[in-house]
Amino acid sequence: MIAVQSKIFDPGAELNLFMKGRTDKGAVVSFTGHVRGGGDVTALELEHYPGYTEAEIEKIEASALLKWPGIESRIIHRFGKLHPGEPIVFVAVCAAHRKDAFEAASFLMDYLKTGAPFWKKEIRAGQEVWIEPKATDYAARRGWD
Amino acid sequence: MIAVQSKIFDPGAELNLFMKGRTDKGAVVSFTGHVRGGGDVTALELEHYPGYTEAEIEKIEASALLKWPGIESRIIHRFGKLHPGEPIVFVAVCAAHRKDAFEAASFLMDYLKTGAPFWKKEIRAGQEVWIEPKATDYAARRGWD
Amino acid sequence: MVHTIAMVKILFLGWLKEKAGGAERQVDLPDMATPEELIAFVAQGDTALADQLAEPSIRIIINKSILVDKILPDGIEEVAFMPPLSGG
Amino acid sequence: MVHTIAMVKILFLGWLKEKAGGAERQVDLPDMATPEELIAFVAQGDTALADQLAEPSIRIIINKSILVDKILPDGIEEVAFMPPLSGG
Repeated sequence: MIAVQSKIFDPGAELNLFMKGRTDKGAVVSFTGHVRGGGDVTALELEHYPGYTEAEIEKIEASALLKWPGIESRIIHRFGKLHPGEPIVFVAVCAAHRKDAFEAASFLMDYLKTGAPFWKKEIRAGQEVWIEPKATDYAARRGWD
Repeated sequence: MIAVQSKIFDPGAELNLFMKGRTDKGAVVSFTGHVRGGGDVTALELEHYPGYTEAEIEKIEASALLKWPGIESRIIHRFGKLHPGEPIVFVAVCAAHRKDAFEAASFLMDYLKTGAPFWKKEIRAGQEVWIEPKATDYAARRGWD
Repeated sequence: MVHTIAMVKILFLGWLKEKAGGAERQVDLPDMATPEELIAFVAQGDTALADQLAEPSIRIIINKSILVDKILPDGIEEVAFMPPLSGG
Repeated sequence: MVHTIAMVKILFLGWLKEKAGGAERQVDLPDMATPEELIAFVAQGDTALADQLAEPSIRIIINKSILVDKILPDGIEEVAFMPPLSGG
């Protein structure tokens, strides 16, 4: 199940909500990505393409469900203006075995990092810089081929 | 930081507490293990050796901090009588890069699964069965050597 | 074949909006066959923009599906020009 | 060498408590040199228990540290017999 939203979310509440009433799959892995603080970036601006972005993320989720049958997953991704410390992305996977949960969550993040249709700019000291995935992100994705 | 406790905990609240005030490390991975439900196991009973169990878990945590410098981690492990659906173990790792957070959390779980001094019995239909780590748990641990 | 003109939404995603002077336009799109014709029509004589839109790194999305053919589909309602993703 | 007797806590962890008939005992432990002597003393003539405690899979923990030597350390305050872990 996916959500693409501008609204801030609460990672802990999302983790608990995801697991509510699920006693059959004992292993849960979550990933939360936050806007890094401490540097000179004052904000991040994420643009998405409504309809297309959701559809592409659903394809990524579907390929994880195919690769690790029996898992369930939750993906939340924000767009709009985000500030240091705020959560951007949340991925949770539950599975009967922890290996599947770890692998599928890691796979989802590697694919989102390179394949989710977002365009991102950093605002630093009034200057705007459009950013692209890093070489390490592409390498991480190729690791699953 | 570790806690070995009989008291139930709230995974979402622990995840948020762990990240509170941390804006320098943007990537957080959590693992929660729950007592599996749906089978004939009515309860799990975990015994620990106070003092020794904590010290051994601290050694496991220390080896992760050495292997992935700069990460921070939180480990909570319960003992006593646990019922289906309840959380047993919680591991959270935050890092500057998601790869480190995923790997360190997975490493911690693989080592806890085989090396944490707990003795566990399943109570099924009034019968008590002592359990040992599975072959897959030992294989997962060897994967890090 | 009857030539028709359709009201179509054109979107410039990411930094392309800065090159195109806007994120979104409504245009009366005449019937056309190829992506090259589409780009020429959209650029309206702005050759820098036309060259930019024709670069292989720019994907064309029609009705929310990536265009992989060299021929435009029928029933175009929305066209988006998509620069390389930043990723999630 | 002066022989002393110390009040020592003996723990049987996990399923060993079922073999030993209890999880914990306090004993007056006389001075002794080897794990074999310790096991014989603790088993108090119960040869099945003595054999069980002597198995290589059973670790002896003295003052919360695993005994790796074939000689007992000085200053024993607590001895735990530890069967294979179930893990976390």
